[in-house]
Amino acid sequence: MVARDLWLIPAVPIVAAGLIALLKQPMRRLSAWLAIGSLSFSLLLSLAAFAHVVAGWINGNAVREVVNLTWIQVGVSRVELGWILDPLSAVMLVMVTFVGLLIFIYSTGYMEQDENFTRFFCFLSLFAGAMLGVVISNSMLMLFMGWELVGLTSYLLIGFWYQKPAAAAAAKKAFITTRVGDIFFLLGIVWLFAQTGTLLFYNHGSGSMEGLALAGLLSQHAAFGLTAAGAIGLLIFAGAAGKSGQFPLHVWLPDAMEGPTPVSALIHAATMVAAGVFLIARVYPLMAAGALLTNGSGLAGTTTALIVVTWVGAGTAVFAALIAVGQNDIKRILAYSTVSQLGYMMAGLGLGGVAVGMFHLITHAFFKSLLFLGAGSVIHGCHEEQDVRRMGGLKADMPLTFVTYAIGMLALCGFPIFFSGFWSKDGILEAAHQPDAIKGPFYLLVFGALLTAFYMTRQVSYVFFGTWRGHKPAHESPRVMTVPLAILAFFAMALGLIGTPAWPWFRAFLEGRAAGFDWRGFAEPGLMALMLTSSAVVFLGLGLGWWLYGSKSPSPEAPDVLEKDAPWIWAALRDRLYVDELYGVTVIAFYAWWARVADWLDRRVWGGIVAAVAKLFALWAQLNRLLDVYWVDGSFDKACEELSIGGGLIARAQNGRVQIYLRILALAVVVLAAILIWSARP
Amino acid sequence: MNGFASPLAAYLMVAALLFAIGLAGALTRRNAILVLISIELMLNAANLNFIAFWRYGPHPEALTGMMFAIFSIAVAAAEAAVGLGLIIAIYRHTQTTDLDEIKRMKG
Amino acid sequence: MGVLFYLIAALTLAGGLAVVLLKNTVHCALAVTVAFAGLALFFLQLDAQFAGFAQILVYIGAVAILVVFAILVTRGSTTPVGEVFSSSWLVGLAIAAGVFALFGWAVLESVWALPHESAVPAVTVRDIGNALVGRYVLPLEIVALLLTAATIGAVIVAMHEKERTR
Amino acid sequence: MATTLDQIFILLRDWITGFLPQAWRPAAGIVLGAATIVCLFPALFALAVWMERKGLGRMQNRLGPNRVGPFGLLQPIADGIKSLTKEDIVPLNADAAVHLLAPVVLVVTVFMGFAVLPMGRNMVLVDMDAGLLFFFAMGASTEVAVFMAGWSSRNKYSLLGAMRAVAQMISYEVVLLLSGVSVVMISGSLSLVKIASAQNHYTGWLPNWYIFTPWGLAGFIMFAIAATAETNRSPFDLPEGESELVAGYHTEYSGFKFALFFLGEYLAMFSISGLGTTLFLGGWSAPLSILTWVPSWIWFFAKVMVSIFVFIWMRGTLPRLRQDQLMNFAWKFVLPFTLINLMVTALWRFMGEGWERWAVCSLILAAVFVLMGKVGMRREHLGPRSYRYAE
Repeated sequence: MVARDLWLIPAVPIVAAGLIALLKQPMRRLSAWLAIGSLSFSLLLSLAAFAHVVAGWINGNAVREVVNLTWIQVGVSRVELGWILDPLSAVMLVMVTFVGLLIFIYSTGYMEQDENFTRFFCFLSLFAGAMLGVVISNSMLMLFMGWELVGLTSYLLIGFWYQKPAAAAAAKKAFITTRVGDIFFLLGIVWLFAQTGTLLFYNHGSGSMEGLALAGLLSQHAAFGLTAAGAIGLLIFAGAAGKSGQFPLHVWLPDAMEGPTPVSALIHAATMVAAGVFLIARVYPLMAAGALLTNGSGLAGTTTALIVVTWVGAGTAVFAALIAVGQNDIKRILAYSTVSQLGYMMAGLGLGGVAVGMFHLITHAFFKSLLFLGAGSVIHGCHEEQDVRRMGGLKADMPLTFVTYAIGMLALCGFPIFFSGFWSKDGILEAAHQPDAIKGPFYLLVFGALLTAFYMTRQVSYVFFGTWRGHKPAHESPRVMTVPLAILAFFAMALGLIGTPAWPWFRAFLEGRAAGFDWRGFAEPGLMALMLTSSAVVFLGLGLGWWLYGSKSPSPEAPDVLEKDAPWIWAALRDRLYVDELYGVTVIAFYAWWARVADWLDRRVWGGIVAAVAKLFALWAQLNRLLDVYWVDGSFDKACEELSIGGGLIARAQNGRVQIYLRILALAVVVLAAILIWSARP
Repeated sequence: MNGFASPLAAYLMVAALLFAIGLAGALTRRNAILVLISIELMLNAANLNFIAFWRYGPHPEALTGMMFAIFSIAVAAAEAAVGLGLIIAIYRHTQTTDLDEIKRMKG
Repeated sequence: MGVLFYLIAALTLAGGLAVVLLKNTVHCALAVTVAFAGLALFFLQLDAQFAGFAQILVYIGAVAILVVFAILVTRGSTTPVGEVFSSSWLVGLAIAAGVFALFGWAVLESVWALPHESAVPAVTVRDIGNALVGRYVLPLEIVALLLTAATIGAVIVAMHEKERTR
Repeated sequence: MATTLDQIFILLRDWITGFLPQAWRPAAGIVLGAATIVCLFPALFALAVWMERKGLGRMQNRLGPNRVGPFGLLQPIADGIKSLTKEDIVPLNADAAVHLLAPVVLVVTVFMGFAVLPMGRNMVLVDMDAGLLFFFAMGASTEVAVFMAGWSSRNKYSLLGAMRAVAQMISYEVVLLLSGVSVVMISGSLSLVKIASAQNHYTGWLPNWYIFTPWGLAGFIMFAIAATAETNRSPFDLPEGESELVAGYHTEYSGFKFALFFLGEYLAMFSISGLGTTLFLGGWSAPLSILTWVPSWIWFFAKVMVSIFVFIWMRGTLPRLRQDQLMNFAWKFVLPFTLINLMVTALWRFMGEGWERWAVCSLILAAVFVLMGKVGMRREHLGPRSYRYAE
């Protein structure tokens, strides 16, 4: 049975992390091998699990194997841990381990010069382990543990170059911001536990994600006309929003780009930020409870929770895309695009159910990590230059990077037919276009798609076209970095095939339905039109971008094209729509004030009291001392004198000659024995 | 043919004699090493007693006396090692092993 | 209970006396091996093969040699010129005599209570081994601990200061 | 027929003792056997001396003894006569009594050792329940004799030799004992007769000797090393290192006493080889099941002589160690390895039949061997050595 050994998948990298932590700094090669080896092992296991699930599915029975164990038992309420093997976790496992492995290999090249190589890989494999833990967990608590651990490693890795104040600040920001979400998440967990009495998702009918518990939750009524299910769902969604940077908690993600690029690729593009989406997918039955379909298939969006998810997702998608237009830092652009793509996923979940969102998650994981690694390669080649305006014409210098990057970019824009991004995004749009769905999100998402194409074109033409505007000439990256790019590029294209309307293999797999191939999938009403529209939108974005920025190379100091036409919009976009500033004047200001108050209290009030008490005790101590000196000591000394005199007397007998002692001993024995026997006689 | 009604008594007598001899040696010889040897003799006398009592005791199969003897042999080895080590250490400080000279422990 | 007994007794006691009386330390050491051998023979005569051989192995093979080493290390191998008995040897002798008197008296007093000839106990080495690791396993462990401690202690005590401070 | 040949000595003894009254027979049998041993082994000793001198001669491109008798076969006898007729010199201020006693004690204790060796089916003088222990006890008491010899002859070479000999005997005796213990753990008996007969059965053609097991092999190697050291043979022959101390503890001996020492050394070799044969090489059992018709005692003596030849061979091959090397080797390599071998033996005992225990045990032993060799036996560069009393 595969599920029984599933725990090995997260355990191995964590153990490896522990081992690496014990290594000395110069043992770079060994640490790298440990990390990569452990993750490859996990990858193999994941593939085995995946194969197991697929085999089960092809035989016509949807696999959902759970292994549960009780961790603590207090009275009747039990804190349970457990892991689950179902299509969702299987897919995620493969994705995380595979992308992770590629990124590990890539980092050996990227971090080559860094002297904290071993520490880096320690953190990386710790992260991998924690993430896998999140993926397989069948218990809210276990998931939360992994969740927090992931957050911690993210914090550590963002602040990996803690010498840079920016990095340290970014790390703190990420940690605190996500914490805000996690508080709500924890509340949600506790509430759920209080309501259903179990932490397990699936437990043969008694889990919290299964009919019985859900029915119970629906009957409960919380505030604002929400059912308990809806309220809990919203709380959990707040946590998810924190992790995967949904508005308004997205602010940390762009700053997180201060970390090393592989980290950005692995954690802040492919896996961790997707954890939020995954979480929603995992608790989807809860979110969709009340929509009368708790089996996780699409056509939902009819519960409050899901509506909120949808709107937040769509809003974030557009919002972040807008900001991305105004950025000049290559990684920041990608970061904002990540945020907006996450928005897409959320919207997909909200509108089209698990399959739609998850499909976009998977494809996005591949092409976005591809883009990030490509960006890393570019930065590497341009000697740590990150400003797109100081690059240009790199397609000649770094051909491999250029090709792969272009593929990733097209996939992200959703270029028709050949790229996975198209199919996944199209799925979302299709879901949004359902006749019975609200229309608002749909238009937002389309607009987002346009923006996506636009800013990606802008970035690419800045970076790869035109003439070289940097100082030192660029160079292509080593093989160890380009090969993963190629592999990822392949998948960025190929993955689309499993999600076409003609052959919705992925969706069928997740929803446990049989997958068949027929062309009539395209013939659904309005589908063709929709596809054409989205393609048109994409082409429009590409064209617009090329028209504005294509292959003309302005000097870095020259104002942006948009800036000339609409300065104030540009300013707004460049300054990230002032969200940070907003926080600055509200939240942070409040905290500063409160801190000052607390400080004043400390100094004046509590400090004074403490000082007074201390004085009192000092006085008392003085009193005691006098007592000691003049009363206790005197008598004690006298006694001691007496003792020493007596000791002197006795000591005479001890003349240090062993045999004398022996003799005395023997004599004593004789005498004693004699007395004994004599007294024993009648 | 022997003066004792019981063989055990004979062994006990021999043991007592040996013990006394050892004691005499321990109490009279000057050389620390010889004192140690004499003490070993006393121990052996005790062992003889144990074995004899085991042999003629009511329950030889319980092996009590035998075990006592074996353990005391083992302990005696340790005792000899430590004792000689001490003597050597003492010799290193006061270039002698003559007990009449060694009075460092004088109170 | 025959002439053999008296022979062995004579041997043993002679060895013991030699230990006490001889002047040369090394002779004493050799004499004590004789005494040990005699005791081993006693053990054999008492059908305690194992104990007897253990006695030889430990006392003649180890303790005697150890003593000899100690003697040589402390330059005691030459016959001492001065008095070998302590100044007040009479006292010691008297006390020893007292002890012997006490013991002998006790034995003679209780002869009547002592058992007579009894059958040879059927005890094999296997039984001893089983007892050692069975009923007497705790003492065995403790002895092992003791021996280890003694070894280390002896080494540390006898080690040369230079090495210790180094 | 085969059994008659096999048991011929037993039959002979019974036939002779048959003339005596019933009561005396066991005692008489023992006396007879002892007499046989006392006569037989000196003869073997002569043969071995001849072998050694011839063999060493060959190894050193010499002819070796070739004057007295065919191939100098009678040379030992000539030597014997010479040493008997030689004047017996006792140093002036030697301790006469001890000086005289030393060789006697040596030879006697060594001879005692033979009492428990089974030299053939039913061919043992006394089958003691604790035979192995007895053997070791006797071996231990030879040290006293050596010390007596060295100390009594008031000669610093002798004393040094004796101290070296005793020190090395004590160190290696521990190993000898422990490697024997591993055999005892498996065979479950201290009686050499039982141990020998425990190895006297075959799987197919091959014998189940203890040497053909991982622990047995390791144990035997350690045993062989320790035995070489016990008998002060090269490369452990520091006690009589001619180049350093003239002839060690028997420098001051001459004539018959010296001959006794010489005899003692070879008898020790015989007895220890006999022990090794009994413990590891299956005692008197035949090497192949098809050869069982050959009388058992032939096998025993054949094995003993072979191991004697190996002794000689080693002497012809290996250079002499230095004292500190000797001690380091004993305490830092041989002893720990033997202890680990004990553990492995226990493992073997409790893992039960099957190939796993072979794999596991041999793996552990090999790993430990390599590790210790790498770590423990690294050559340390010592400064100038200093001899001192304990001041």
